[in-house]
Amino acid sequence: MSRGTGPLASPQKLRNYPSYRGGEGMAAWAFHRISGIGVWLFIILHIIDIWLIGVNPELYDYLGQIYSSPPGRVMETLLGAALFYHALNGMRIVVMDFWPALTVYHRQMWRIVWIVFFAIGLPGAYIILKPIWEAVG
Amino acid sequence: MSSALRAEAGQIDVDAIVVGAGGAGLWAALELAREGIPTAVLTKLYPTRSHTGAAQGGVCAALGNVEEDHWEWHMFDTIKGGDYLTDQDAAEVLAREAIPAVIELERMGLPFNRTPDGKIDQRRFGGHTRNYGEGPVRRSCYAADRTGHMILQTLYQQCIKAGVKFYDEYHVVDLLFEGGSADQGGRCSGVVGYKIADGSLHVLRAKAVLLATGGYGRAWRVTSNAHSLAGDGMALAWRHGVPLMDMEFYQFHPTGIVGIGILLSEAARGEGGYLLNDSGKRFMEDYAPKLMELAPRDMISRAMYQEIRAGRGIDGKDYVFLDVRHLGRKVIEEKLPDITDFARVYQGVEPISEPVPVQPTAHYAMGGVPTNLETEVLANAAGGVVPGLFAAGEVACVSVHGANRLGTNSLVDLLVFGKRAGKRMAVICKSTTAPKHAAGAERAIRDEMLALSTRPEGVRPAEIRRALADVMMEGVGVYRDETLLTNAVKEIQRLKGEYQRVRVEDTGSVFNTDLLEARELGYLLDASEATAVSALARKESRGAHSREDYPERDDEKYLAHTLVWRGAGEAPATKIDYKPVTITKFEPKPRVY
Amino acid sequence: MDVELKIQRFDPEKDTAPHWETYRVPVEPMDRVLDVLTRAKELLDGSITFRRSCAHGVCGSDALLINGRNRLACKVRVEQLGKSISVAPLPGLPVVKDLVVDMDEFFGKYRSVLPFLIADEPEGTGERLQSQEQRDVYDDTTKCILCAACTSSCPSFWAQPEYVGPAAIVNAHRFIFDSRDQGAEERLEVLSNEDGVWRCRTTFNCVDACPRGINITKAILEVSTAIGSRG
Amino acid sequence: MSVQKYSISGRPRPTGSKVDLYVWWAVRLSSLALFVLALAHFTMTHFVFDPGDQSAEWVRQTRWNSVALRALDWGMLMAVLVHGFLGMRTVLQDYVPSRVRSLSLGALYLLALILFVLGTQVVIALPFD
Ligand SMILES: Cc1cc2nc3c(=O)[nH]c(=O)nc-3n(C[C@H](O)[C@H](O)[C@H](O)COP(=O)(O)OP(=O)(O)OC[C@H]3O[C@@H](n4cnc5c(N)ncnc54)[C@H](O)[C@@H]3O)c2cc1C
Ligand code: HEM
Ligand code: SF4
Ligand code: F3S
Ligand code: FES
Repeated sequence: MSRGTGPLASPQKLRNYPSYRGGEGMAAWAFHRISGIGVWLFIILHIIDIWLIGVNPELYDYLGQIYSSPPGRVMETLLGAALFYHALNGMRIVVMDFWPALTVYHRQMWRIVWIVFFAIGLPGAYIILKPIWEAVG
Repeated sequence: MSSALRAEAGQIDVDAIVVGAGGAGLWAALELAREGIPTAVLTKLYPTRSHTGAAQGGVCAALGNVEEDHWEWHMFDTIKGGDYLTDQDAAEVLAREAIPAVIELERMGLPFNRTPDGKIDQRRFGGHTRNYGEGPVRRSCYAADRTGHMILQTLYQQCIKAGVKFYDEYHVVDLLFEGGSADQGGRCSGVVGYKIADGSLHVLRAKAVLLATGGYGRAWRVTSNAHSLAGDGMALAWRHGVPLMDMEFYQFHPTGIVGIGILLSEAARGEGGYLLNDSGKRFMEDYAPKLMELAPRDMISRAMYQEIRAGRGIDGKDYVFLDVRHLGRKVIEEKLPDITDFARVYQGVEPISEPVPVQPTAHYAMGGVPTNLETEVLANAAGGVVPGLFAAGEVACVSVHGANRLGTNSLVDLLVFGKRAGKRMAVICKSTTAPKHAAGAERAIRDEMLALSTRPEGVRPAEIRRALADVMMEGVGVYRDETLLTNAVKEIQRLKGEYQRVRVEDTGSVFNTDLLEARELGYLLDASEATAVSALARKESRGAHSREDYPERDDEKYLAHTLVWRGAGEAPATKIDYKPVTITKFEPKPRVY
Repeated sequence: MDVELKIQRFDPEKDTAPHWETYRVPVEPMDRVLDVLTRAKELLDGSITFRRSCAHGVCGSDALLINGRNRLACKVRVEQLGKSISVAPLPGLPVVKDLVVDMDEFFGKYRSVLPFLIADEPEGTGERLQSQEQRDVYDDTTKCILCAACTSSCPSFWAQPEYVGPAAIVNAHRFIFDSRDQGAEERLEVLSNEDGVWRCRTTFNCVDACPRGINITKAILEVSTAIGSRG
Repeated sequence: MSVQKYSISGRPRPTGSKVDLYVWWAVRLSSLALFVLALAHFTMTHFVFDPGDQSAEWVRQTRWNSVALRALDWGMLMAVLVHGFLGMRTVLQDYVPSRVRSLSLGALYLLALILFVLGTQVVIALPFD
């Protein structure tokens, strides 16, 4: 609006997006989004593979082998991590949505998310990955 | 090759022009909008960035919400606070109309703090007393310590609601006159605005022009004022033959942050804060035993200087302590949050547990463009007006503040006289004809501005600005005398000469702040000259004007307003006249608190 | 002491893209970034362009991207940043010149939420009553100085400049929750569309950036809740 | 941008759509369901049983041998579709330029529909043992 129609008016306005050093809130959001998209991608695959149970059980079982192979187990762990972080942080968001006053504690709640994440996630990862060692050992 | 100004000029015709969108300008614009007058509001800042937003403490009105109060008391305090230089008819208007103005603000949505029964809360402020000086009274209506912010926001919001047309970031660089300049009986017919975003000049024509451009605290080194407060309106009017009135009365606020001048509001003392010297004594006992820290500002600033001079500044240095620790965390954090924040951010001091070092800081212009009660600008001591030109707010001198303004009375001034300006301008707009167009009206100012960026070489504006700040600080500060002032006048004259050689580095037309700062320096030089010359001429001490060589008030000779005219071209200002003070109810008495 | 001051420069009359320039500027211990910028302009290069006015954090002119975060140049002390300072215009807003951004869009969004008291009752004369508790509900959001630090720090705004943004919501909140106001319906309606409150992803950059310490996210969520509960 | 007009009496109600409000609620509510269902599901399929042991045969015979269990999994499928796809709608609204936004949203909903059909089909059609 302010830059009129004279020779200086630029056709497309220059907006710049230099890197921003966000805080915990921005990190929490970025992880949430990335994990959400990741889980979503897996879900597409997962619905299709379940569908195979009815249409082509052999193919399903073959996929099952891939899932339980060592690289498959690593992927599985990452999936679990993504889902778990997303779920925990999702609850953090929902809690604030319903009780806005708790936004004051968003950092503390994020810390709790990580504490729970590791407290439960590390043993979980161990259970999933154990067969790899057993296979190797 | 780019140039600091674009070649083509815009033409805008309206009925009324408001220059400045602080409290005074906004309320005037609102009144004009209510009357349906086509109005243009020009402001060099976005309206919400006007310095009115910095006002902290409050706005006084004798509402009597928390204890008995009467507008007559408010009127008396204003007159006594102004050391009887206040025009009493103006003080009466101020004190009476403050009440409906504050209530109207509440109705516009201003979020005042409330009493337990839901009414506008009020607190104490310096110089405001019950029953003609018996003791402090709760008169200041406030919204935490951001009253000015809330006033500015509320008025801007109402202007949006009323559909006021704003020209944001248009710097007014000249006033237009037809039929000669103000001293030749000419009429103000518009302004020239410089659109900062693209460097184009715009000629705006109108039947009524209001100056509401605020003060000029930036003339001093230590000041509470914004960078943008350079006396624009005063200088522009002065250059067209309008006199400036009472410029020697410039208020130093006692509690500025040491070195940088950022203000710690009087609200800190209104809530019960103490001032302590090096030995931990509340030294105001010796100067104003009744009101103590709530004495008027000029007295406290002088008291602080005397303590400092007597070697009782903290560690013998040039500051004292403001102590609010005894108020407790709750009061400090709830009622003085911004001040607390300032002390923490800018001084690294924690007011809850430490006393805060403070020093007087240049704060407020009691003087300015002389006007009558209808805000019409006066051309001479006889009261003749300059047709088409109006002034309100800090830029104007009605005079309600006399020789010293009381805390909170400036915001009242904006509200009462801003509103009056709008009303009066509407009347004028309805009864006069539009000024004629003169092609190329902006040519002279274009050349003047271009010169700043096209001179082959020259002085940096910043150098002159710094020198000026020092001259004003040393020579035209809290205490003055013949030698200091004579010297200051001479120095300012020399700097004005230097200014003829100023050259800016930025030669572009888009957002050329370099050029505008150089313009502002020119305004500052003018306002400073008027101040120093008026101060030299007034051989007495009154209110904020303290001459060590004439320590007494002299009602015989100087119970009068100073009017000073600008010299032609680069000539020094020599023409001075005096205008009698209007006295209605209260005979001048010695001022003790 | 000297600091290294990096400024993102852009002159629309000469440049096609912004570039960085570095200046060595002498500083004092209590200096703020605004002082350093001013000194650089006064001593080194008069064409350095930025907005400023009050110099103490109450007018909102000089919100800038300083060392990667939005803050007021007049409110951040040099010693908080170390020996190297980088200053760029607010992210996501159109750059006019150097550190100056075009604010029209921002103020347009502000205006779109009807930021003024709407009260239908006939023009009364006396003051309206409001209890201290009623006032406390919206006290926080009255502090806004429209500096745009919040809106331009918001990833959701960077992604979609159409997003009305935290600053506008803060100012809507200030009226929606004012017991004297009756315009909540309209404002909630404005804020309930695609570019309204729903674009907030609770990222909290706005809260971290706000020089007035407003809990913006809380205000936004309170508005969302108000929209939700009105059905 | 011009100022929104309002009239003191009978002001015109601005017309906002409620879609985004419903989406907001759907994402929150489905997330609550998923917090229980999806985490339980993951625990079952990854910790209690090993993925390697869960052949098609096993699924049919053990996991999906009751209508209730199938209904539960179908419910989870619904929650995931609602949540995941509305979540992706948000992501697309953020990053896809407005020119192709409706196109991409259309593709997204189509994908959701396909997955809905596939998932429902297998839950219903898979014969019981
Ligand atoms: C820190 C501080 C605290 C204060 N606290 C209090 C208090 O508690 N109570 C009280 O009563 N008073 C207080 N005051 C005094 C009071 O705030 C000011 O005197 C008052 O706000 C001045 O308002 P104004 O409308 O005259 O001008 P301002 O608010 O200063 O506005 C000036 C306007 O003019 C515009 N302008 C200037 N020059 C030009 C130009 N050349 N072209 C275009 N536009 C131009 C600006 O953009 C701006 O919009 C305080 C002052 C300060 C500095
Ligand atoms: C397990 C429990 C889950 C919880 C508690 C949860 C919670 C949430 C919440 C609250 C949001 C909204 C975030 C916002 O608007 O700021 C969200 C977004 C999202 N969720 Fe989930 N979710 C869960 C599982 C899933 C699953 C299984 C998927 C994959 C299909 C998924 C995919 C997404 C996506 C793609 C988004 C959008 C991301 C964004 O807007 O940044 N979520 N989730
Ligand atoms: S909410 Fe805070 S950051 Fe946003 S504009 Fe207002 S003051 Fe600035
Ligand atoms: S940064 Fe943006 S996403 Fe929401 S919490 Fe603040 S508005
Ligand atoms: S200059 Fe006013 S906020 Fe920084």
